[in-house]
Amino acid sequence: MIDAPDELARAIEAALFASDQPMSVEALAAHLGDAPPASLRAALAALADDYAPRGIHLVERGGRWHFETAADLAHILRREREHNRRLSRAATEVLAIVAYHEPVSRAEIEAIRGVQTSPGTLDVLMEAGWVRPAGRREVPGRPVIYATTPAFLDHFGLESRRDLPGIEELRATGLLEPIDQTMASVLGDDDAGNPADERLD
Amino acid sequence: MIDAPDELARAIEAALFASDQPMSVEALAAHLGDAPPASLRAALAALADDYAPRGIHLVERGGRWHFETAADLAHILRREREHNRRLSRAATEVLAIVAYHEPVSRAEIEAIRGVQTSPGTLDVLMEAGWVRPAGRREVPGRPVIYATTPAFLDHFGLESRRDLPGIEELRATGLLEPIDQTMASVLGDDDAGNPADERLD
Amino acid sequence: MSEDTALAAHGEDSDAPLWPRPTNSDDALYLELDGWEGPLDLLLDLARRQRVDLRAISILALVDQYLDYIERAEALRLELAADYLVMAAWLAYLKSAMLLPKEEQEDPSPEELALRLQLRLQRLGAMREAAARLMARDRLGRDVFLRGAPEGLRTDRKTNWSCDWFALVQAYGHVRARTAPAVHMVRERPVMTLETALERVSAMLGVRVDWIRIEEFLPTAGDPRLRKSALASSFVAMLELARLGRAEIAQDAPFGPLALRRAVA
Repeated sequence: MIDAPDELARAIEAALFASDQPMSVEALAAHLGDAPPASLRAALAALADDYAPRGIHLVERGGRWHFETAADLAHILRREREHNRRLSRAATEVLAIVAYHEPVSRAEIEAIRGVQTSPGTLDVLMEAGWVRPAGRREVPGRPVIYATTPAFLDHFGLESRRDLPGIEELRATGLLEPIDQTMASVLGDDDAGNPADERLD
Repeated sequence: MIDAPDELARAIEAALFASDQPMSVEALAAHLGDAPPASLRAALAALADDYAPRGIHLVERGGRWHFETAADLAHILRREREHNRRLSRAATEVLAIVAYHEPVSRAEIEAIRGVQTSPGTLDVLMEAGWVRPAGRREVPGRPVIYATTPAFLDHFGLESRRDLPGIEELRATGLLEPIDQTMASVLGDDDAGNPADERLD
Repeated sequence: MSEDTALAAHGEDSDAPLWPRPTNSDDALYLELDGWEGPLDLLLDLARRQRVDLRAISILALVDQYLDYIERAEALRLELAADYLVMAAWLAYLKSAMLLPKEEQEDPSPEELALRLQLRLQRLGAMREAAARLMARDRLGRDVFLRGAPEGLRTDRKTNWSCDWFALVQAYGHVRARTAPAVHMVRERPVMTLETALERVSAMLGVRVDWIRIEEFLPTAGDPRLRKSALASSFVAMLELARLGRAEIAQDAPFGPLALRRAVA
């Protein structure tokens, strides 16, 4: 049996259940008559624990909360129609690069992949709502740079970009930095510019 | 804390949550790989009990099950956000005319004001709860006539409409002088002050 | 080689497993020529075949494998995109530099170039792995689901109108003041019209033939304001009579006295 949940928890439950989009703590506070955010956060954490063993989970994605079905029940819920649209290999790779390196320009994506990116690839990711233009890099040519969206975190079940699989390890090994920077730290000098890079990028 | 719900209950929870419409026991059974309806019914009843104290209830309507917001939290779905606004000058004039001349039709209000009244003005006064339609005038076109409400008297601290100052009193306070003359007397003689001010303070 | 030309059969349309590459058969390798996403992708795959950590691969062996691959592809008359050949040329240069005695090596050293290539492969490999792990996560709309029919939250704005007693009464005062019928009154003032002046001046001209000063036409008694008006209208009457040729006007000096007499025919 469930202990009688307190009124704030009940109100949060009802609001998040009814909302047709994830809600930030601030949005919840405003909707629930300016409840203090600190007590909201505590109640949210307690509710998430409450639901952890259930078929529905309360999760936080990019600072916004929503209910979703438990992942281990995918087999009874999986819907074919949702499954139809699959990403190309190029698109998944570009998405990973944007997510792990953001913000990143098209040229930087291409430098990592060693191949030109067809114009449609970024479009597909933007159409899916996972990638957005995030301004321009202040270098010659002012290239557009790209970053991931809250919908990306939602879709892949990430609380924040820190939850990207293996990102800490990649950062620690310098693999998320430009080659020259990694080279400099490996070689212990700043010898930049290399025919290999120029040729391949 | 919640007892670890059994797998059938978890599956029911997730299926009903994700479904875009209420589900009958038969539909649920089919969806959950032909679970025996008897055990489904038992699990549904147990789940409904589980949720009874929460902000969300599991309910059966016409043989089909779904989650819904607890009845006592229905107000959360439609929240009113209040904000304060001062009545516009035009609306104040219309309100004053209704108060002094009630019941009056829109045409009569316009005749008294000497300017056209935008259709929204009376709506604002009715939204504020100060003016109400009070039948129709038995003249050609049968126009709606308007009158003030008890809430109007409350808001302005009046026992009755007779508490409003009469025309002679208004004249005595200078409120019936053409505006430019009143202004001139205010601007021209600071020491004397405005007779209207004196009377009203 | 652009990804557009990659064959759908080679993992282009599935996310799990993303890269179903055969690992042993050389024949299979050749058949997959169009499956590579550029030369770096091919190099990475060849490196993976060394079955060691990417940090421990033999660059020299990798270069040989790549060059061998390109050679055999050419022998089979498979069309190779230019960037594969560019990479082959650069790798051939790298290999020859690595085989040179140390003192003859140029700057940057072949070791540095090899390290750089290795880092690039590691970087691409890391992203490839990350993509696979990302795609394998429990994904919204595929593995986990949001509520099917949320009621939706609505926020209605409610306005609390306010107005005070004084504003109300003042507004009524303004309405009444604004719409009270306005009566404009001009104070009565003694005037002599132009017609009267014409009559008076003509009459006096008919009586006398000598010069008459303008003051003599004016009424002697009464309101001084009437005198002012009479002066103005008599002057205009004089001008009118002069214009009609019935009178002559004389003035000796600017601002001097004005005189009038009947015109002599």
